[in-house]
Amino acid sequence: MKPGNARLAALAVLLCLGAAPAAAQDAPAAPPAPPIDLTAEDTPNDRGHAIALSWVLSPDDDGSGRVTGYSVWRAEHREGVAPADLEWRRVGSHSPGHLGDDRLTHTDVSDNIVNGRPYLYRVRTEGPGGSGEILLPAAIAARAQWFNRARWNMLLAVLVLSGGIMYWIQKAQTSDIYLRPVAGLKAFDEAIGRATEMGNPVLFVPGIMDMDQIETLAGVSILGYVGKMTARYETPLEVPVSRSLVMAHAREVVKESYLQAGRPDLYNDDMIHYLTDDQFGYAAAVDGIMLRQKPAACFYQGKFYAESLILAETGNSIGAIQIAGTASPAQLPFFITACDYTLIGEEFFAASAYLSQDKRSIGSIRGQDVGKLIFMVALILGVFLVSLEAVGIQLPSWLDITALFDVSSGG
Amino acid sequence: MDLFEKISSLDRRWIFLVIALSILIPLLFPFTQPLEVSPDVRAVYEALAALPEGSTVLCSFEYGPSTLPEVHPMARSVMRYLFQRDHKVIVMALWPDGLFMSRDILDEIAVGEYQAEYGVDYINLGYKAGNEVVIKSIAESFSRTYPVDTRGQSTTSWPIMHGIENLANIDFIFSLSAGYPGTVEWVQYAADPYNKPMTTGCTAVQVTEVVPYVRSGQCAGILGGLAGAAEFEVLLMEKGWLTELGAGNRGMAAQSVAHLVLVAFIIIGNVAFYVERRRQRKF
Amino acid sequence: MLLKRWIPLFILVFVGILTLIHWFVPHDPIGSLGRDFSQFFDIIASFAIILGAANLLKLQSMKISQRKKGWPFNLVTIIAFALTAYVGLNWHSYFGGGHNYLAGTHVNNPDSHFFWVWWYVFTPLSATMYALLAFYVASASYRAFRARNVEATVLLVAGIIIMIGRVPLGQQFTAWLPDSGFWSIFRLERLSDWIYSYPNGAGQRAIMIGIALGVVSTSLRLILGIEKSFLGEE
Amino acid sequence: MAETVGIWFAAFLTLAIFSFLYKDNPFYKFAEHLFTGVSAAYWMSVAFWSQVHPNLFGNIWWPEAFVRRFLEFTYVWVDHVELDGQIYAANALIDGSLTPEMIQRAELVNDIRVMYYIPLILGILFFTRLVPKIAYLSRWPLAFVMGMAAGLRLYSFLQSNAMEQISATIAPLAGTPTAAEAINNLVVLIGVFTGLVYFYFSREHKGLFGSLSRVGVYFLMVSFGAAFGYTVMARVSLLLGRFQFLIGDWLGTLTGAGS
Repeated sequence: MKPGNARLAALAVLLCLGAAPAAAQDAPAAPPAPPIDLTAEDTPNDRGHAIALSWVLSPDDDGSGRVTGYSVWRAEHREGVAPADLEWRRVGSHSPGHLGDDRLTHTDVSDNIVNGRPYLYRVRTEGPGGSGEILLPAAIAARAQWFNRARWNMLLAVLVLSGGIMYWIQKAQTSDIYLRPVAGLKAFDEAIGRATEMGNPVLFVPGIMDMDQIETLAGVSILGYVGKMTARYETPLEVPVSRSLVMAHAREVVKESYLQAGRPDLYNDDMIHYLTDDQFGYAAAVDGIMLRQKPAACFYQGKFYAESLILAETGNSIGAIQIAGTASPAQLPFFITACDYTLIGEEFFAASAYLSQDKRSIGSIRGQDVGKLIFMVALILGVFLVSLEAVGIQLPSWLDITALFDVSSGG
Repeated sequence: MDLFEKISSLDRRWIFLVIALSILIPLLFPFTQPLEVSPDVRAVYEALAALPEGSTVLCSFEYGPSTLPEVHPMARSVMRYLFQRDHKVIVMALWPDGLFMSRDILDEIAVGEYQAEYGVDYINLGYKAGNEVVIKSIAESFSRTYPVDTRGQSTTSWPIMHGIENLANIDFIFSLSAGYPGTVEWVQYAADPYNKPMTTGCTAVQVTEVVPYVRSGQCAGILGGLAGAAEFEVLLMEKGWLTELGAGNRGMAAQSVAHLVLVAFIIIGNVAFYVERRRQRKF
Repeated sequence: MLLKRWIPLFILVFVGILTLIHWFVPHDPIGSLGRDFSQFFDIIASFAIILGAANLLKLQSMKISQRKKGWPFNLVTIIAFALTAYVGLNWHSYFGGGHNYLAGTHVNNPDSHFFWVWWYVFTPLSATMYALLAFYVASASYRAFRARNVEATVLLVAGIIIMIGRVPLGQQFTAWLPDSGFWSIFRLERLSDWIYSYPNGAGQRAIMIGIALGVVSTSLRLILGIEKSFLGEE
Repeated sequence: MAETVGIWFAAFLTLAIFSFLYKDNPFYKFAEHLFTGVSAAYWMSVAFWSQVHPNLFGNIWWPEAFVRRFLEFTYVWVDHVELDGQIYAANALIDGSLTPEMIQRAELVNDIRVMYYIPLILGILFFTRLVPKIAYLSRWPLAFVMGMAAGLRLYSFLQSNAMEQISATIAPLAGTPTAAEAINNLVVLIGVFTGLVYFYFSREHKGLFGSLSRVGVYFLMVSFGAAFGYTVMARVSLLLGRFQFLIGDWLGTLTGAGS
């Protein structure tokens, strides 16, 4: 119902009341008719403890104001006890239906619903004239499911993609895989080389987020490579971080890099130091480090938010070579404009494999490409099929490719 | 050094100065200009207008003082609209500072303008740490996620929460957001899995992140940045829900001038770049 | 070796697989693992902050004791930390009296000292740092928005159309075009909306899909125990 | 008084940070170092009160006497109170409906969740970093966190970033209500497809493949330009907010207007 209509309806009710005040006082409004056809079922694909109810609107629920809403009541069913004698609890309410609704639904989720026990429900129409109720004809029990069927296509996607990637990880150990050049990655050596020539430090920022983000993990992997280079060239490395867990992780990784490069003597825990968890507090402090230590190369590899441009512009003003890499789509434009090189999205995730030249990691990139290929084919095929449907050609249901990618119902 | 070389290698501090002035001057001497309401802003309004009066709307505040100039004007307009249409408003925050933002707005609009009754017309559940986990957990139960509200009273004791067990009982979600966690998490963990209609007012930066969800219909429209706020004010005024334009439109004057100054800078820079390059070719 | 390498590797693989499975198994206790684990993460990360703070204080005091250049500023950090930590952890720290001193509520109470620090020190600092961006977008775009090559030109044109088309004053430039019909699509506000919705949306989507594949592959490398440089000693 | 001092101090800090735009100077250095200290302690306190105190301490076992003795500290841990056969909500401990004498007699029920000893142990293991000999034990919590991140993000990114985006891109190119819609759908399809070609790593970008990849790059550039243009607006708004503070709140106190 449009808001205007509702207001009109309310006005009409008021007018009627005004026209017949005596009648309204003498005969109180009749209680609204109860809802019709109350059904209940266990909600599928959940941990139980939930029942989905559905009923047809009360005939009086027509916007006239006689129904102000519905209340939902639950009681545990006991054999041989009349429904009226059960212990009823009000467990929910529902606003009146709108014009055009044929059924209303209400899901009762509560840990008080014990899985496997039978419950009865009743739904009441509430109104100024009283209430009318309907009882669920048969008891219902909630159950937990072991598999969420609505997620079948996600399971398929996980299996296909993981399968593809794992296949190529295996295969890569015996075969060579071509990887196209990525401009930003070639610049890593150049940047560290320049810092070495100038005798200035290399600054590495692994993003501002914590270890629960894959971007941070990818950034620290790249740091592992940068650490190897700075160890080899004996260039000072400066890694300010904004999360303690990242500090701990980065120390393990960089220590290992220095060990592998044969220069554990150059490693020092204080190269990787914590500043603050705060986004802008961190940016302010890193700006200070940049201006006072004048790093010749700045790496920003990880998950970034608005501080990206603060860092990159300050880095630019001191004339450092800057290489950024992130999967934060919103920050890519700033890195692109302010940095010399930027690893975009997927390139950033591929970087550690590119840099380490580890065969299995390279295989996983080939696996990603297989995923892309599947997606590309699906796109073309899908668009073709839905276009056929749109012009009125009936297709068999197994050709419905949109169902394959419809993950919105999966919850 | 001739003029073009100078322009090309202009000290950035000159740019800083001009930008500061181009915002400061219109702020001191404001003016208003006509606005065209974009379809995305209209979609937000239509989604809200489709709600029957007295619906329960969940408003989540995920922004802080630094993004206040952008999001606060939207929050004000939305609240005004919701209270005029007698919706019940449940307010929460996934950002700690979001709580102060929501308090500020509720004091100004709910208490100041509409004399709405706490616990009946609206409730402020406050901030809860845990990002998207909080969303998942209100999907199961409000009272367990928020045992007490910001007044320190048991949440279930307020009339507004009667019958509101969890997300399933909410009719609409409005996310006011400036980053993570924010609109994207609300789409992913609430609107999507539970099939709830929702819309968003977010900072202009976030728009890029959110727009794919708007295009795919997972989020109904979007108010993006100060411009979105200003357009929404204009639209609400057109429809008779507001009597005067608010902070969104006031800020737009400074915004407009700053934008044009910036574009002028870019054009001058390009002209200088072009002239220089042509010269280099001659030699 | 067992404690150093195999147990952490086992934890990594086991937790990884369990977390992945929880998406498909709603049954207790697996179904709620995702939520529990995220909560565990937050708790562990909160613990870890103490270690980070200790590291911060250690480095600052080192600079002070060595009288490094600008050491008085390091003293500022230490004092600021100590004072804020005091009013943050002591839940009795209020202006005036008459408060119920419930632990933890001072964090959100406008009368507490902690709130004062948040509102008058923390907020202006962070909002102003953030506001610096207004200047930096200007200098970055002035420098980078040059029509050097085709790519840069595409970036420049798209950027300028959006910049102008999004503000009312800019929309005046094409206000003379008709309001409907073919030519109306060239009105700046329409054009910027279109660019924003379609070509930009498509570009974003491609980036997002790529990122998803990158995340899947990186996560798998972790779960399969391929990327484990933090365990060292290869 | 506290408010006036606060506004002046806030204004000073605002100007100190802005001064960085001219060049590095002692005022900025002061503000920066202050910021680091304040914000580190700020987040530490917030993390303690929002995570460790309610979620960890509230789920593990404590001696009854301790809980009863420090009610103001432990009130959030108690799930409910039982007294004389009656059940009170936990906040009865603090809202005055129970007298101290009653609280002493009452049974305080708090649910202990065994699971929460996991983060407690992992959190404590993290501190072994301070003892070099057993520092490697801190890898355990790291391993836990990484495993969790992998399992959690693999699924959620695949769902929201890939499947849903593909699903949204599959739209008809014919039979749409308007021709414009078909054209828009085509633009999006081309953009997504060529964008994916650009990200293809294991094949040389030459010939047709190279041309497609170039088209993809143009789409990416449009999206970067558009996103940049969009953001400019937001950034200007931020500055607007700060100027409003300086003019309204701070200069307001100078002229006596206040705020």
